[in-house]
This record gives sequence, structure tokens and C-alpha cells, in this order.
Amino acid sequence: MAKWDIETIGEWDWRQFPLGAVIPESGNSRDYVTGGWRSERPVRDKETCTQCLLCWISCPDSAIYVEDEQLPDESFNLAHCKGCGICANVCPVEAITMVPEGCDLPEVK
Amino acid sequence: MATLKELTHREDRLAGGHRLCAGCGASIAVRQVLLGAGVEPVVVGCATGCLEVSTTIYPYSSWKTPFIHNAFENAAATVSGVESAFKALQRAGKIPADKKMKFVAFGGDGGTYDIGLQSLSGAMERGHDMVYVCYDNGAYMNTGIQRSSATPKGAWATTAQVGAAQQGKLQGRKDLTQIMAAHNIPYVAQASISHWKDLTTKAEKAFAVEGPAFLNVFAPCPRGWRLAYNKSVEISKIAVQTGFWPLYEVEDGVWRQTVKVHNRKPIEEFLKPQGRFKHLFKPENADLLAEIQSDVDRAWEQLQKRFETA
Amino acid sequence: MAEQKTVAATGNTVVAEAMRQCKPDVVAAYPITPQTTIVEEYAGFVAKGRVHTEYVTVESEHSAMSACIGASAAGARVMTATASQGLALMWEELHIASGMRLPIVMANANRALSAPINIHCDHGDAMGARDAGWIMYFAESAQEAYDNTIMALKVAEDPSVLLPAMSCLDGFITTHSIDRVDVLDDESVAGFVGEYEPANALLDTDDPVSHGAFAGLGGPFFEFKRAQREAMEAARPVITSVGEAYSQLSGRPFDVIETFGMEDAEVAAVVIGSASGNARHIARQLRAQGVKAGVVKVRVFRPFPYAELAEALRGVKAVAVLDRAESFGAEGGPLFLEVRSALYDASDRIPVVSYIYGLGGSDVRLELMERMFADLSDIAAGSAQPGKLVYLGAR
Amino acid sequence: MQQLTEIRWHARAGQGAVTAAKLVAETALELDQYIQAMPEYGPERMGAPIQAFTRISPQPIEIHCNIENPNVVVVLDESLLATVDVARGVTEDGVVIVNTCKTPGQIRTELGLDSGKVACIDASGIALDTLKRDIPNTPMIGALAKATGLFDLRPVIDHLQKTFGKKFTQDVIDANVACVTRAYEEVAIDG
Repeated sequence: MAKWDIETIGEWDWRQFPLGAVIPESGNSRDYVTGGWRSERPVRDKETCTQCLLCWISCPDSAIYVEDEQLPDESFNLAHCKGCGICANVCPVEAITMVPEGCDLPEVK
Repeated sequence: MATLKELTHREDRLAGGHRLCAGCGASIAVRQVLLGAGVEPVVVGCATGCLEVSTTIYPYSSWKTPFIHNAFENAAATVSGVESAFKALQRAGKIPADKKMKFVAFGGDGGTYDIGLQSLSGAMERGHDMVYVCYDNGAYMNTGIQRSSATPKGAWATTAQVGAAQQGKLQGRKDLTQIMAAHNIPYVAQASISHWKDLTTKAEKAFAVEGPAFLNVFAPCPRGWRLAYNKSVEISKIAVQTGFWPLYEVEDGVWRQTVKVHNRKPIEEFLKPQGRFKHLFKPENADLLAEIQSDVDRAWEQLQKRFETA
Repeated sequence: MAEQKTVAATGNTVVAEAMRQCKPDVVAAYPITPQTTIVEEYAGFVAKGRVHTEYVTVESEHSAMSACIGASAAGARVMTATASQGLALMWEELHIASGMRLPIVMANANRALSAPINIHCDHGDAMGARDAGWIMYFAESAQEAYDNTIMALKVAEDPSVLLPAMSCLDGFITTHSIDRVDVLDDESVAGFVGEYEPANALLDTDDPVSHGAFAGLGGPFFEFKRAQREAMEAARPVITSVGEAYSQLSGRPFDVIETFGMEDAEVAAVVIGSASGNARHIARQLRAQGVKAGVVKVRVFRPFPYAELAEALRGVKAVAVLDRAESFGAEGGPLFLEVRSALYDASDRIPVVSYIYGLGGSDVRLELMERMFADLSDIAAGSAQPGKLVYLGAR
Repeated sequence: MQQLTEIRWHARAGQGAVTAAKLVAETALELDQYIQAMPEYGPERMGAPIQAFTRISPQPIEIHCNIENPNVVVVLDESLLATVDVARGVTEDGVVIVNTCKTPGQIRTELGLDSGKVACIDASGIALDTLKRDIPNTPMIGALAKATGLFDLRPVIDHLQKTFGKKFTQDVIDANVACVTRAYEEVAIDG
């Protein structure tokens, strides 16, 4: 369906809301940013990474991108990643490190 | 049984931007279950709880599937109604006869083991073509860590506290998976988010059977367990390795262990990382700790007897 | 007018018949006295292959309404039936059905609520659900139970309404009595109710929607409730127009209230359900004796016909409101509270007395109605003051 | 037929009074009357004394309550006379019909009735003869038809054949018709 336009929802009156509190668009939480919850962000060392995808299957926030069965260079959706660190924890080759938000990022190879 | 690379071709049916805690086991469980559902459309029902609240905060929904939440204790009954509507509308010719659709209900342990057990039992007995998935985090986490009948013995909870007169929950867990197996439905399994291949395979089987299926999925709550956020998957693996959460399935009445554990680790390895069990490691609680180990051993041995040895 | 068949049947039999004729896709129900024979009859239709309905034999009324909600949200036409404790067990779900704007139609066989346990008629069950956001019809007879059930479906499913509706009939008195009923033919009913066009059907997998979202603090909960109230208001003209159309089809008049002798009544009783005829019977006798007695029967309780009642009671000198239900701690029964509220804006202050009668199936003897009208005549003549509340027929 | 006929049935649960109340109402409907038939429901089980009611009227029936002043009382079980005041409230010109081997005179004395009609019929005996079971309800309908003049035998038989035809074998239907006919003929009426 066409995207449900909720830009001005804060100003809607009762007539403008869909019937019965239905949300007429599926999966639109993709537009909601939970990245601000994060105090640490994951950083992946592409050299070390074996593309096993364990991080992807274990992410609670659907925040890891996969393209053509591979993690792309920019592999984390930082709009959604809450920085839980599960990806780093499950990585069998320690290719992912969690680095504090707001600090200078280490050089990414 | 799909490989991880193969699974990446399937749609991830839970969108990000939901507001579950960092490190939540429930959303990992949902992603893995729905990846196992294959390509047919899935309709999702959800009991009131963390998962439901955090994925549908108006006006946002994280569900890329049709989704319905009704109340706390009735996810199974609600989805059974949805599935019945599908059958009737197909019979009436309003939905094409060849259209396939899958139905799944998710509930936490509170909404499944406790308040929703009757509704679940009824739906399973009636034979609806649906999968019920319990994401078991062992307490009422949505409302702030109250004990449920899935809370392990000795665990601290806000309604099973630790003090001079009581050391957390006094009672052991209800064995819901076996209760569901006793319904003689086509497929029942116990799975864990730490074993993605086992879980997605079980989900595939559950969705494939005609009739009701039940999955009990171990899904930690870092917040309620007083556990580091990054340990959800790790602790789930330990739960399996200690025998606290055996992985098995009951397919058409045949019990089969799906992940063998040859040298079970001591239960302490499961308990120690979790703040909710901290008090068990005081010297005066040594007996309780031993009792918990012996409970696990006994349950494990009893379960082994049910497995087909083939 | 449609072709009709005159039958000797119980209220429950003709309600089941009305349900069958409305062709629901899903019926999810649990047996409870005195509703049980409705779902038994329906099970018979299913077994004989007379309906396409998916009949879900749930394990409780809570699950009955839960499954109805799931099915209705899915896009199906859904009907069910319950009574008493069953309705009480559904309480939570009643609000969810209306909040989700699902046009489920439910027959309710009015029965007293425990304790002590009792299986007989009163309106305590339905009145307990009066603020649940359901349209509520009440039947005096099996005929009305049949007619109301069909009309309720048409009203509930109207796109400007989309609210659940209850079709109430008195336990045993109406549910189990054999009565003379004129039943429409199947085609006429099917044509009258038409096809249901669901909004936001869950089974539309091409355009997935989410039902039952969380609208907490700061969310639009308040606005959704406002919309629900407007829907209930919107139901008023629809109830009337559906009633008119149904009258044309059946030849039976319909109005949200039914009056007897109110053109010139000095004393009047307002009543709901099967006791209405008892009141009318006595009023008829009194009129023959020169007493200007009248009766107002309330056929639709939600939305409540305030304007119609105020109009009907204009100029009356004393009014009795007969409640077959309690509202403990209130000044009278639920109907009394509504009627007095309806009269608040009337220019003349009409004395209104609350009568509680017939609880737990206590027989509504004609002599009780005589006594009530005699009280009213005394009040109208100024020889007695209206009392607070009368327990009519209790020892 | 008079304005409104109110019939009160007394029996023990299981004797078929509810069915009889219904059959009489249905027969009246076939004659284009307005009707009501209702058992007085309770938690009682097999054997307990019960009441049932039938109303018949050429006008629509608007009252819904138990029958306090019946025009007709039908007693399916004579033993109830000892424990239940079956004649309570019966109208001056009312008819009391009892399943008994006794005479109307004896029953009139037993009930202390000094007005109206009393009718006696050995309905159980007739049922045992024809149905081979003590189900006195259909013979009582035959007796009722005769004693009250509410309707002739023919519509009763027609209706029996129509409704029983859906559920029972021809033997059973014939036996019931025989029951009704015999009772219609044999009922003893006093007054």
C-alpha cells in the first residue's frame, strides 16, 4: 500500500484516525529511530569476518543488513541498533567490537 | 533445513524500530520462527505482553504481516477465530480455494503457561491449523518481573522475593511442553534462540503440519534476569548445555531429542551469570542449589526415557 | 412484504433460525443455560450441512468472544450467543470488540448473575454490559427476538456504524416458551442483510494491517473513544431506517420505543422485555375502567432513546420505571437512571418511581402490575408521594 | 373458543408434560390460534413434581407469567394429588383432568371442588395397553380435547401424525393415535 502519511498525526482530531485503532501500514516502525537508545555501537572488522551470518540471525532489532547472502560494508542499521552487543558476543571470530557512542571511532579497516 | 545463507533470502517479517529492550530474546525468537515459516503469507496474533506492546505502539507497527492483538489470555482463541474465518471465507468462495495462509500466535510464558493456558488448550484440542509459539522468559516481564509458573525454582521475582524467610520462588517450573505434547497434536517442540538451525527447522515443521503445533522457545529477558544485554544468546546456549532447557520435538507422538548434550554442564553455570539467582550462591543456600541441580537431573533422566533411541 | 411461515417455536429456536438466515461465516460459542438451545440448534444446521459457517466450539465464553473478535477482524461475518455468567466472563472482550469496531452480533438470553446461583430471567447480565459499547436490542417476545437479531446485524455492519450488537431475550420466558412466530423466507433475510464488506480485513495479505495496537499515554486512545461514541450516535438513524425497511419486509412495526395508551396517559410504566405485555395487559384493563394508563416499552437500550422517551412521557403525571436489574447504591435500576435522565430537561417535573421486579426469574404476576399502577394513580392524584424505590413482589 | 384458555399441567419430570403442553399449543396454532407453551424450568431431575403451561387465544397473547387461575388443569400423575394443590386457583368454570382409575366424583371429593368440571381417564392404563409404556401424555391430550371442547379429535391426530412422523416409526405413531382416540372416547366427565 501507499505509505500512510503520519507526519502531522500530532494535530489530528478524532475524525482523522483510522477505524478501530488499526494501523493501516505494515512494518512502519522502520521509520522509528531507536538508535538513540544506544551507548555503544558495533563495529565489524571486515578482514576478520567470515560472513557466517550468526550476528544477523541473532540480532533482536533486525538491524543487520544482508545483501546477496553477505554483510555489506555498511552492515549495521544504526537507526534501529540499540547497541545490545549480542552480535559481538555471538561472533565466533571476534570480528565485531562494541565501541562507545560519542567517542572517536577506531579506524575501520 | 535451510542454511543461514538460504534464510537470508526469506523476508524478515519483523521490522526494526520496535521498542523492545536492547538484547531482548523475544524478538530474536520471533525473527527465527517467522524465517522458518517459509514464503506463504502468515497472519500473526499476539498476547498482551512486551512483544505486543513494544511492536505496535500507535501509529507504528513492526509487523510486516497481518497482525492482531486482542488481550492477554486469549491469543490462541483469537487466532483460532482468524483461522476459522479463513476456512469459512474460503468455503464461501470469498478467498480463492487454492490460497494458502499460515496462522501463528505468540505469547509470553505468563500469557501461555498461566492465564492463557485454557485458551491454548482449547485451541489445540479443536485442531485449528495454527502454530502457537511461547516465548518463555520465565516471568511476567512486561509488568515488571512477577513470578509465573514458568519461573525457575529459586529465582528472585518481584512477587517471589528474597529475604530472611524466603529465597525467591519456592516452586519448580510447570512443564508446559509436555502438557502440550499430552494434547496429542501433530507437532510439539522445545527450542532455543541460541540454536537457530534447530529452531528454524522446528518452525518449518510446525508450519508445515496440518493442524495445531506448539513451540516453546527459550527467550531470555536480560532486564528481568539481571543479565548483561549482550548475553541473551549465550545464556540460552548454556541453558541447553546444562540440561535446563532440553531441545526436543514430539512429532506425531514420537519423542526425539534434536540436540544431544553429552556432558551436561552443572546448573550453576546457567544460574551464576543471572542476578536473579545471586542469593543462591550464599553458603546458607547450598542445599537449595543442590536441590535445583537434582531437579534438573531428574527431569532430564525422565525425559531421556521418552526419546526414541533411533 | 415477504412470504412468511407461521411456526410454533421457542425464542431460542427462532434466534438460531435468524442466525442461520443471516449466513454468518463464523459462529464461536459456548453453551450456557438458558442460551444453550441456540447453539445446539446451530450445531444441527452445521451437521446437516445447511450453513457454510465455521462453527467453533470453544472452551469458554471468554474464548467465544475472543474467537469472534479474531474472526471478525479477519473479515468474516460473525455471530454468537451467550447468557449471564457467560456474558460476565466475556466482559473484557465486549469492550475490545467495540473498541476494535467489529460488528459481531450476539444473542443474550437474559439470566440473573450469581450469587446465589440462579438460572432464571433478569436483566442484570445485559445491564452489567450496558457501557461496553454494544448496540442493545431487547425483545418482548420470540417474534421480536427473531426480528431484532436480523435488524441488529444490518445495523452493526452499516459502514457508518460498525459496532457490535446484542439481541437480548428473556431467559426461559422467551428463550424456552413456545410462541407463535412469523418467520421470513431465507432469500428475503439474505437480501435484507446483504453481503458484509469488511473494513481492514486481517486476511488481506496483500495489504497487511495491524489490529489491536497499543495507544498509551500520549497516544490517541481518547480520540478513538470519541470516535466510538460518534459511531453509537450514528447508529440512531440507522436503527430507525433499518427498522423501517424491516417493517416493510415483515409487516411488523418497529420503533426504538413502543407505546401503548400514551396519547393521553396520566400514569405510565416504562419497561423492557417480556414483562412489557404484562404491563400493557393491565393498562388495557385500567383504560376500560377509565384510568388513563399507558406503557412505554424500550426496545433499543443502547443507544438509549432519550428524546423519544421524553416525548412519549410528556404530560404524564406519574411514571414507574420497571427494572429487572439492580444497580446497587444507585437511586434506582439502570433503566430508571436513564429515564429520569431523559426527563431532566422536560419542562414539567414528572414524579418517577423506580420499581425493581422479577429478579432471578421471580414471576411477574399481573397483580404486581395492578399494584404498580395503583401506586401511580395515587401519586398522580396527589394522595401519595413518590417513594424512593419499590421492590415489587419481593417478600 | 373462548377469549383466552389457560392450561396448567402437573406431572413428574419425565412423564412428558412439557411435550404435551407443546403439542396442544401446536395443535391450536394449526387452527390459527395464538399460543404459548412453557415449562416451569428448574434444576429438578427425573421424578420431581413439575408444572407446565399452555395458553391459547384467538388474539395475540401479551402476558408472560405463570398461570395462577387456569381454565384447565391437567394432572398426569394421580399421586401428585397428595402433595401438590393441583386445583389451586382454578376458575369457577374450570376443568380438572386427572390420570386415574377413580371416578370424577371421587376426585371431586378428594380435591374439594364444588364447581366446574372434573374429568377422569386411565391414561396410564391406555398407554400401557397401546404403547406398552407408562407415558400418559398423549392420552391426556385426547381427554383434554373432549373434556374442554377446545378442539376435535381430528386436528389432534393430524398434528400428532405430522410431528411424530419426523421422529418415530409408524408403529409408534399408530399407537399414539390409538391412545388419543381411546382417551377421547373413554374419558369420564362430571359436571
